[in-house]
Amino acid sequence: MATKKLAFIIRSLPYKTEASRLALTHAIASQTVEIYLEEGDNIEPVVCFIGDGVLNCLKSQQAMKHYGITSLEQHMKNSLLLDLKVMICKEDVDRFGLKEDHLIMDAEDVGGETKAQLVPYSEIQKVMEEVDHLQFF
Amino acid sequence: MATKKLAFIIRSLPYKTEASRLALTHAIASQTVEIYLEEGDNIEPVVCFIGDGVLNCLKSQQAMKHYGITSLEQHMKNSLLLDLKVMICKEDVDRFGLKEDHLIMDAEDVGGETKAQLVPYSEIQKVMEEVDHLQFF
Amino acid sequence: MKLGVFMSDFRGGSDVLNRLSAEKLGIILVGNGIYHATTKENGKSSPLLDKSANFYVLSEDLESRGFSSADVDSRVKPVTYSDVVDLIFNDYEKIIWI
Amino acid sequence: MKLGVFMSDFRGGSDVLNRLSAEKLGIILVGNGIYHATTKENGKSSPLLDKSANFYVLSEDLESRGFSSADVDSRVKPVTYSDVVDLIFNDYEKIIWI
Amino acid sequence: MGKLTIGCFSSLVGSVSLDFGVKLAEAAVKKGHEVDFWVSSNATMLSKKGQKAFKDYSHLAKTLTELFATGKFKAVVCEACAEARGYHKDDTMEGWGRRSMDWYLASTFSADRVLLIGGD
Amino acid sequence: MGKLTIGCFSSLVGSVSLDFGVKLAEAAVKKGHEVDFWVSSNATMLSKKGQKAFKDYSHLAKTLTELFATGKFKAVVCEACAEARGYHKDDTMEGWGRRSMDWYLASTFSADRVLLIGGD
Repeated sequence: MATKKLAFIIRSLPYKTEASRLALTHAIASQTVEIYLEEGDNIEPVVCFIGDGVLNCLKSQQAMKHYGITSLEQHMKNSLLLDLKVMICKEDVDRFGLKEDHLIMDAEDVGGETKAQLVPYSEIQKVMEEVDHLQFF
Repeated sequence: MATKKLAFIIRSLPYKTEASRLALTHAIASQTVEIYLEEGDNIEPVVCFIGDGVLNCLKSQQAMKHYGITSLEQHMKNSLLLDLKVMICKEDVDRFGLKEDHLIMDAEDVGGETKAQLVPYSEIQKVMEEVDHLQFF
Repeated sequence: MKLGVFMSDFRGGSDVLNRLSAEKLGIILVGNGIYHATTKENGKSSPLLDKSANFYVLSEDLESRGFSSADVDSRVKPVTYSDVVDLIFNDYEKIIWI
Repeated sequence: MKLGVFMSDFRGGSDVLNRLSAEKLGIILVGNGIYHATTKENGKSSPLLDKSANFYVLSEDLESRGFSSADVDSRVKPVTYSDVVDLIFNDYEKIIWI
Repeated sequence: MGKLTIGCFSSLVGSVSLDFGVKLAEAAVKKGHEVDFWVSSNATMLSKKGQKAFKDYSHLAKTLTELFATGKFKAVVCEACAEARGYHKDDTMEGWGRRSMDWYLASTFSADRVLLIGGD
Repeated sequence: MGKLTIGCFSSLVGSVSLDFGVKLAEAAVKKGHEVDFWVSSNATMLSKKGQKAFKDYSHLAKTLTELFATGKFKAVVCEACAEARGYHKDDTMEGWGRRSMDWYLASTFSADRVLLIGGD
């Protein structure tokens, strides 16, 4: 009976490569991981956006309209809908002159209750220390 | 009866992506392009290394030994063996503290007679102006 | 020469672009290059926009990333794929991708 | 934490790396990251090497790119794949790729 | 009306650079231009038959089929790049040619404009 | 002896990041460790049957076969990533599994070390 924590740290811009998309889809896959594990064991993902990666969190991404692909916005909302822990680095958001209002902070429109957290980098550093395994995307 | 000039400008580091490798293999393919063209017509490639791209030109690349792949060194030598025009930007070579002695300047060991040219950027700018089509790798 | 440059990157390629000179220069921001048109860092616009050139940005790529024309620096003109085709054939003779 | 970082890039990723802090930090230069160990620009070594960390560079990747141990900055220790396995299991608990 | 040769050299399936190439070709053909389209390296897989549509990947097969139908669009994949990836002739999507790299160079000979889309 | 889980997420065929992953796995297995190897996105094609050896591409099939033979190496490819590229079950190289992404997460549960190789 154990829970292993796994951090998905996203530092890449969206769309050029699949990095941020893969981070979210793999984090979401934690929902079905139990079929491979012993009774009571589990994997708990934490998703953090840092550096240029915070630009994945902008609202109104129209990737489906123009390119027929799920937007990172949709993936973020799915993550929140499934109650994943999502953290966004405040220093980087500030650096880009963005406000909370520009960012995907919840998935209320699809019935989600969990909110993303805008946190100082030091909080994300803490996550990195706490988790069992770290992955940078 | 015409000759079209085509520039292959290499600005990428080797091995991380295939960019510089593809530039050279496509430039070399000019040797057999005539089968697709009218009698007397031809394509003349010019290969130029600028920026980080000059690091493709270092001697003693052991990519075959360690990874089983043809090195960029080998591709450069093949280009010279086939008498392709190859230019290397002097300012960038200087910036990296390299000397002509560090660079692949000829293909004498495989019987080639054509030499690479170490030239100021202004010469490469001239090539860009002269050619019919430009391609950056 | 009349040179059209597709700039597809936000963090790389500026060194190469800065050295290019052309009688007529057009820079078309596409892919992650669009952040040059939309995104300030510490209150400063991308230094790329200080270059003497005509700047364009592909609307589809803007909107995919969550921006609209309203977010675009005044030096940059939003264009569609159809406009880009005209730029290629009518305004520039050589075109490169960075 | 004891953090091992594989640095595979020459031009990107330093911003992320600079912010990392760890009780014990190891930086293993691989792929195009090896240029940090070998290549000066305008006479200056890569600023990456000023970080307080243990530096390693993968010999296979050095040699593939035309360098040898003799070209490596004195702060960096050349290692083989076999050494890297030991670093991973014996010296660092968490390992990331940049 | 002119001829545009587009080379997608190392653009990835899953990046939007390949999409850019196809959409630019589509816009050019719509305006009456002719387009030659060359894919090599990691862009090779664009020409693979039987790609399943997923919402996380752009699915360009339909656009390509429409482009082929116009008669103004030719697309060719690098033979060696395909073979190296274990993708053989039988698996090529209808409409595509398989040639060596000199085909691309020859295409630039008669092109009014050439755009090489490189990058990661 | 420990267990190392390596994920190659978007490493390219033709880059050396994939090679790095395989060579690291090889070195770890040689020292008696156990390795789980997961490929998704553009790394998917590493598991395709019938890749032809060219001197311009590293050919990892032989090393993989040897690794499978040790009994200490498991390799699995992302099913959806493969299907999206038109590469189906019959084309999978011997030894490889095809699973969904939760397999990778489950593998990290019992891993002593996890290395995700991302990048372009």
